[in-house]
Amino acid sequence: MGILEVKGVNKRFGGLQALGDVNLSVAENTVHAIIGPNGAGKSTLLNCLVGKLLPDTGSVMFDGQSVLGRKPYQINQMGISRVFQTPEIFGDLTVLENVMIPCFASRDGAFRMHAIESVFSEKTMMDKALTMLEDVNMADKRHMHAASLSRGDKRRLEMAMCLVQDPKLLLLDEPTAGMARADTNNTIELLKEIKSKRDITMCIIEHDMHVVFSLADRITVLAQGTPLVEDAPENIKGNPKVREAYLGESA
Amino acid sequence: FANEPTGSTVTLGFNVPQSGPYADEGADELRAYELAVEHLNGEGDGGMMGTFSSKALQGNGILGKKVEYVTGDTQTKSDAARASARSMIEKDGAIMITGGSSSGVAVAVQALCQEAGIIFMAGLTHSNDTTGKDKRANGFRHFFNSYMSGAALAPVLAANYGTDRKAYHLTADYNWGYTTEEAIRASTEAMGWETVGTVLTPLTQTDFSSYIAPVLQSDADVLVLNHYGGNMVNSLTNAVQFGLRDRMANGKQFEIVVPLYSRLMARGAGANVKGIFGSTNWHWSLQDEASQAFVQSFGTKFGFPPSQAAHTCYVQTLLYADAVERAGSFAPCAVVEALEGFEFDGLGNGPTLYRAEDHQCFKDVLVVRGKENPTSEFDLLEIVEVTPAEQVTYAPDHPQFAGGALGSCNNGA
Amino acid sequence: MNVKPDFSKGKNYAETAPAFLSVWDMHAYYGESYIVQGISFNVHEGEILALLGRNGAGKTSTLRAIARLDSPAITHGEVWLDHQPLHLKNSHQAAQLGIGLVPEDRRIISGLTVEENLQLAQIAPPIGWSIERLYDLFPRLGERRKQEGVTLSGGEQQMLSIARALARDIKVLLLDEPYEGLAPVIVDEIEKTLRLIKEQGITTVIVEQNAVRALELADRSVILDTGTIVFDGSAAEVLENKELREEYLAI
Amino acid sequence: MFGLEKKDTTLLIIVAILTLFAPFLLNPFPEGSGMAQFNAGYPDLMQRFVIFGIFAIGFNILFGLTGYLSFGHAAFLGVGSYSAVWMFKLLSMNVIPAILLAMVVSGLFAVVIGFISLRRSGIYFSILTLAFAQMMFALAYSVLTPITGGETGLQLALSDPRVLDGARLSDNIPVPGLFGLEMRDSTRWAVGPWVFTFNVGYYFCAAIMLAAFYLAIRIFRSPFGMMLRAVKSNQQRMHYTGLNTRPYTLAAFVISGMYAGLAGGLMASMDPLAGAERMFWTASGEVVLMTILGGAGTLIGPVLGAGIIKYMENILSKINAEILYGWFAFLPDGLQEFVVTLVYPFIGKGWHLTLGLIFMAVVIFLPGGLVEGGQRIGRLFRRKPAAQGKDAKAKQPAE
Amino acid sequence: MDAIILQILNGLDKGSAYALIALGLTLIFGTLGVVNFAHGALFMIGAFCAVTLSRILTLSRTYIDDTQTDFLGRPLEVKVPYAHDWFGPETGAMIIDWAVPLAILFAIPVMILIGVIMERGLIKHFYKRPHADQILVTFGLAIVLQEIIKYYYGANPIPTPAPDVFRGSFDFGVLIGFEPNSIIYPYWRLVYFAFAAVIIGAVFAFLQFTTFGMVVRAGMADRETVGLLGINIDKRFTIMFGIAAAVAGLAGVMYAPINSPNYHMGMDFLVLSFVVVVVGGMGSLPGAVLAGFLLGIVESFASMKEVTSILPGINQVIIYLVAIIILLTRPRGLMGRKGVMED
Ligand SMILES: Nc1ncnc2c1ncn2[C@@H]1O[C@H](COP(=O)(O)OP(=O)(O)OP(=O)(O)O)[C@@H](O)[C@H]1O
Ligand SMILES: Nc1ncnc2c1ncn2[C@@H]1O[C@H](COP(=O)(O)OP(=O)(O)OP(=O)(O)O)[C@@H](O)[C@H]1O
Ligand SMILES: [Mg+2]
Ligand SMILES: [Mg+2]
Repeated sequence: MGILEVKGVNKRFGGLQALGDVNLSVAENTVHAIIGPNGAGKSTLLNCLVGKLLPDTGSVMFDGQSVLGRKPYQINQMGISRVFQTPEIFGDLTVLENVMIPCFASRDGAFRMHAIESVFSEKTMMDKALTMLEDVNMADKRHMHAASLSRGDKRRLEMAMCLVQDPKLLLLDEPTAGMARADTNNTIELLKEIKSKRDITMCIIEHDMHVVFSLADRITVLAQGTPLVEDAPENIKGNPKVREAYLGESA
Repeated sequence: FANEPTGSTVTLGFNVPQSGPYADEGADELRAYELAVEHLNGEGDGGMMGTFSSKALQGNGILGKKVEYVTGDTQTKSDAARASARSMIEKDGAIMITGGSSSGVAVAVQALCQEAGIIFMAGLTHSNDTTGKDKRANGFRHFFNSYMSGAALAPVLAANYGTDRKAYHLTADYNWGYTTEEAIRASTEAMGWETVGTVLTPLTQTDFSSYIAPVLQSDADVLVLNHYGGNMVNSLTNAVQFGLRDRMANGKQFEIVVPLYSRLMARGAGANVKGIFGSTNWHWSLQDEASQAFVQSFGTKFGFPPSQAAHTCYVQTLLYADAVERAGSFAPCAVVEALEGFEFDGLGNGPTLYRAEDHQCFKDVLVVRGKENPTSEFDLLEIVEVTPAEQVTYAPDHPQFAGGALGSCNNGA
Repeated sequence: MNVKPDFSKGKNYAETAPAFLSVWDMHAYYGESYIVQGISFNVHEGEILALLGRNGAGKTSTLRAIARLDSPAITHGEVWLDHQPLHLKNSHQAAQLGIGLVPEDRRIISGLTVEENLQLAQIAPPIGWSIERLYDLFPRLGERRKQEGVTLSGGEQQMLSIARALARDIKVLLLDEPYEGLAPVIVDEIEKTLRLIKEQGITTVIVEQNAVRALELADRSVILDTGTIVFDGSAAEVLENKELREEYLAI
Repeated sequence: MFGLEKKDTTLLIIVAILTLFAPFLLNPFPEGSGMAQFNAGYPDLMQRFVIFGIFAIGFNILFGLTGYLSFGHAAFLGVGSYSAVWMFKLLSMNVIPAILLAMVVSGLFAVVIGFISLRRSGIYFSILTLAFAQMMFALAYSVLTPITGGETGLQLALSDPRVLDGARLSDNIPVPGLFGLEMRDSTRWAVGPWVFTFNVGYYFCAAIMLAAFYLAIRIFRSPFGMMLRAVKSNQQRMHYTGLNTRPYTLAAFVISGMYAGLAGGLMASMDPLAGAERMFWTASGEVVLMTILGGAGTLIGPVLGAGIIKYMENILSKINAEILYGWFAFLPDGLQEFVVTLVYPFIGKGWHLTLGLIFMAVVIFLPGGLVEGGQRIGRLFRRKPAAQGKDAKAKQPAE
Repeated sequence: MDAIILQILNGLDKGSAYALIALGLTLIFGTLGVVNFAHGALFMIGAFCAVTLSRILTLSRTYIDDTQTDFLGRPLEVKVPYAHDWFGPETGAMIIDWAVPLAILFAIPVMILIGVIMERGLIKHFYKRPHADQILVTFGLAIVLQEIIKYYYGANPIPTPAPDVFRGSFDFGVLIGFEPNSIIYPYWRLVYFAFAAVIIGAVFAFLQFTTFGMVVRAGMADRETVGLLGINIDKRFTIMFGIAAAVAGLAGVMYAPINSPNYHMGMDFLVLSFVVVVVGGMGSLPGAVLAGFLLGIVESFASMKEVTSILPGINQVIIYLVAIIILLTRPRGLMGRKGVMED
């Protein structure tokens, strides 16, 4: 029994079957990669997990509880964090504040009014955020407005925002797209390190096979909304079906 | 007492609408005030000072002090009017506040003046409440009121339209509307008319078609528009558009009545007012000596005849000045005493009484009709009847004026 | 390497223009932040230039400045395209002169369908490929033509963005990370298309984090670091020069 | 100090000093001089400055932080005023219970209206709040006349019970006070030709305004304030970060509604009449304009904006042609006439025109409002020493 | 029954005014994304175009008539319009009588010019600014425009009648088998309704059958990208603004005979027109028109005596009540597009 159990999930958009009968089981403390051609339904699947979309049929269980019908913030409070395909950050806030907000969310829950305390008196939160920023090499940019970051930096910031919450399940939608190679490598190291330090399960969508094969314990290949194969990385590489539908010659 | 003038001048506060829908009326009131100050200070031709029965005023200011004035904008909002009045009292040291073009403002400012210990001489305010349930010892009204409109209009209506009429009232949904409807209903029903419908219309309404249309289907043969200002202009225009004036109902010609007329409104409604009855406080075509003197001096200075609002405001200023002279003091309580029960003549509208019980003045009321062939843009109304004061006089405890107490005069700190 | 153009001839610069697209000593600011700090390079007609550098090096800013978008604002320097002074134009004029930019965040217009997004590109002259031909190139878009553009999957949006640029008859194609978020097979496809475009004589500037792929495609390469050029030479040179790669590209 | 950052403490102290010495600062011109017209140091206007300051500060907590633009905020001001006047009528002329009731009742209204309106965002939210306020205005003006006084406004009467105040002593309506201190009491102090007025009501309001301002600073700098700014920036991300935005926005809405109610209660305490126009959409629009004019999202901006608008309304509107002639009496006759004709449309009954022009000028030339203007001036001054080559730190100016 | 038909007619007529104003507003507000508080002022200026034209047509020469006196007893100045002198009294009178319809021709260029100047000179700089700034600047502009009109025309309403042939009313009831005089309806209001239908149709056609609408919508969603596609979006925005101003102005011209124009009539309509646009849904022209008619009809029914006697005051609040209900049940109004002004 995995920590995340997706059973028979279907999702249609009008005439389009975006997800058809998806079954997925992610074991605790593993990295599970989902790959597949563009438009296969990978992001849609993640959307169903975080409450952005409600699947037409099927069930999604996390840690023994159903996530369906819960609000996004409730799902996050259960321990699921997500990095989006196009960075979702608080553009008007500084980088540091961007990371502090999730710190508060995981300490205080979905709502708590600290209307009188000063942000600066929250030393532990600030330190936590700063340490996180150092981990992603962005401490020097902590006073910048998040909106004026370059694209790669926005990605890293968003990842920091998710990691600082110490989630049980981290969903990453193309976390290294647009990242410089050096930073991609750093990110791989960072994710590996985090995984070695604490209990965390990750679900990662990536088109960069270098990242996928460096991190993944298991890989599911999704095509046209249905899982094509699920296997260990070594076997995926050689799978002719996957090569044809997705990897092409260059892999 | 508050704001006692110590120097060689005395300051009056003219609080009129300068912005908003009544700005033109306010502008006319200001002209009248300017003229009154001129006359009080002995400039110009003296206007009504010559005809006024009390001869206390000498054209040397008030009690020898030159009259100066400050102006403010009421915006026809009670809050803004009070703010403006307070600034005149607190900043400019005004000893008397006057003006306004609606009952809401008059009542609000009157209450303020009572608290502050300043005399308030109301401008245009027609609601019964001003000298009814909201009366105050420091406030006086020279304008007529809803009850008087009803009392003056009813006999004329009966004479022209008969006593067997079915009336339908459209009433503006606020205090003035309520008191006017009540007054007109009471007096027309006393003549034998029947009221077949009354509908309240929102103050902010601009298109009255959905209120006019049902009149067509009622069995009414008279429509009474208890509206003022823009409301009246629009509802009358709409009523005429719907052909009510060309209509026969119950075998009679359908008629429209507008209880309170002003020249500015008549101008706004244009040709639609022709032949429609209403009442008014004063009109420039009155032929008595006092009115003529006022028209002459106003007309010469500004180039057109004064409105009823201008007349009221002018008279109020003279009355106040005269009362101070007679009392020999600016102290509000002395002024109140001098004005209470004061009888005078020579300010238009014939012999007049400022009644002590409610500070309402009693004088002749005019019933007018929209003129068929106006010769100028100011010549829109013709006087049909000058209703004598006795006919519009009522007991101080008349039910339409019940509640409220005058209290005692306040000299202020 | 860099030939300093002869500006002394004023308007007759056309005769001395060293290249098809010339950027000379360009300085550009976002508000008060000085980002592009004096860049000069030339691109010859029909050439593919790879513009490389780390996150935040100023690649996107350079492309945006060339396309004459409002920010960053060029405060000094000149940009010439086919004898036309671009630095004196605004963005729609530049576009009409033949600049086509595929922006990094794709910029699919919300509220419009896929097809309308393409039609929009063909309103102002000069018109390029027909919409049908674009659908042949990206069959995926043909299938989704009635769908609202912003609901496309990430990769589909990228295709639409490229297709939109080709729908206009452009002289220079500026690609900002075109492979980002695309499945390897599609990247292969696009690479083929870019070669095809090159054959048609369209000049291309490509910004890409996957430097090796870009360099294999490109004729020449320019490497940026903190808003200045640190290398300008042939693509092969970069591939051979290990130091350069390690220092600026971390590969 | 006070648990504030240094920058904010400085700001608070400056504001405190300004309000304390307002009777001097606002009356810079000697009595009787031509410029005395521009003096604003009389009780009514000074009270209005601080009361509308409170209103705008509260509005800014909602709008400046969360970006939710309420177009019906005046409704809470009106509700506060009515509650306060009712308290005067029924219970006591002491202002404390009146103000407390004003805040409680407006808070309750804010809970209900906020709960419903916050289901939508953007313009849809604005229109929902507008609709509620307009309904409240329309009903208060007409059907609810027995409760609200309708057109004339709710006012005190001699016959009111006032159960706590005991037997009526005089034939006049009592005035609101604070344990014997009457709100309208003033002391005048003449220094040469200058006259300064110190009014109890003003200092009472000013003290409350400072408290309200202090609280607003704390909110702005608190994690709660940070969350609100995050709501403005990206609600989606808030949700996926495990935060429920609704309680945050509702809390902000209620707090700002209570600020409005407090302002309404104070208004009634200074002048015990509550008019329905207080709730009309133009009144709601006014506070929006005050906030933007001063600088939305800044601490002091809304107070400045409120000051400007109230100043124009009360001072400019009172200048009439006669006064103009007085001012330009030194000019030769023809020129005097000319100058007066030129200036006349902008003052007195034309004060709205000037107001409109100021609105336009401020947004066009000072995006970010008056505070932005102040910052620019500040920067000008700061740049000079920097240019002299010393290491002047480019510090962010106070908001 | 006849009462209901009558109220439907009323509602349609009221609705056509709302729809027409909202149409212009939604072009600026729903499509260009500018919160234009000066829109009411444009409507008002349209109405004053009618006033101005009738003033121009009645420009008069004056002569002194010694036989009559004015109110001060001086010889009377009599005015004779030049139109009477030039075209003869009969044709002259007719031209003056037709001032309002003629004002349509007069208003179109004037309003387009005002719209274009406004956009080029002011609004242009505000597309990228926050909505709050737009509110402040357009509200300021509205006040300025109002005050200018007030300065020249005064605060009082100015009667501006329709041509004589449209005076009186049409017996609608007879047409559908009711008693004579049970359902009558003023001619001019029927004209207004037809006029509104034509304008609405024309605007729809323009935006539907040309790519103009699509480009403007795209430009609003993302100006920068549209510019990258070689499209001069500024020019189109200007045109759009000109059209919107003209629509607002024409609505005003035709409205002048229904209610005498005054300088604050724009503000009276402003809030209502925003409500209509938002209830219709941001960015949707059909939505705005539908909402205009819907609210017009609802308002008419709520004003019936039968209704107000059960629910006193309902006529005061009905529009807002319906607006709240619609916005709560339909998140983006009747037909709103996603993402337009939702944040
Ligand atoms: N709201 C929507 N309405 C209609 N179709 C949609 C919607 N959202 C997604 N789709 C379609 O569903 C399919 C799956 O999309 P999804 O975003 O899950 O793909 P993906 O696997 O993440 O692809 P990529 O790798 O390119 O990001 C796509 O073809 C997309 O066009
Ligand atoms: N709108 C902006 N305002 C201020 N600074 C900005 C803005 N956009 C980008 N910058 C800054 O400009 C620098 C260069 O950014 P640019 O986007 O050009 O980098 P890039 O080379 O494209 O990086 P990436 O590979 O991450 O996309 C960065 O430091 C970034 O923070
Ligand atoms: Mg995806
Ligand atoms: Mg980039």
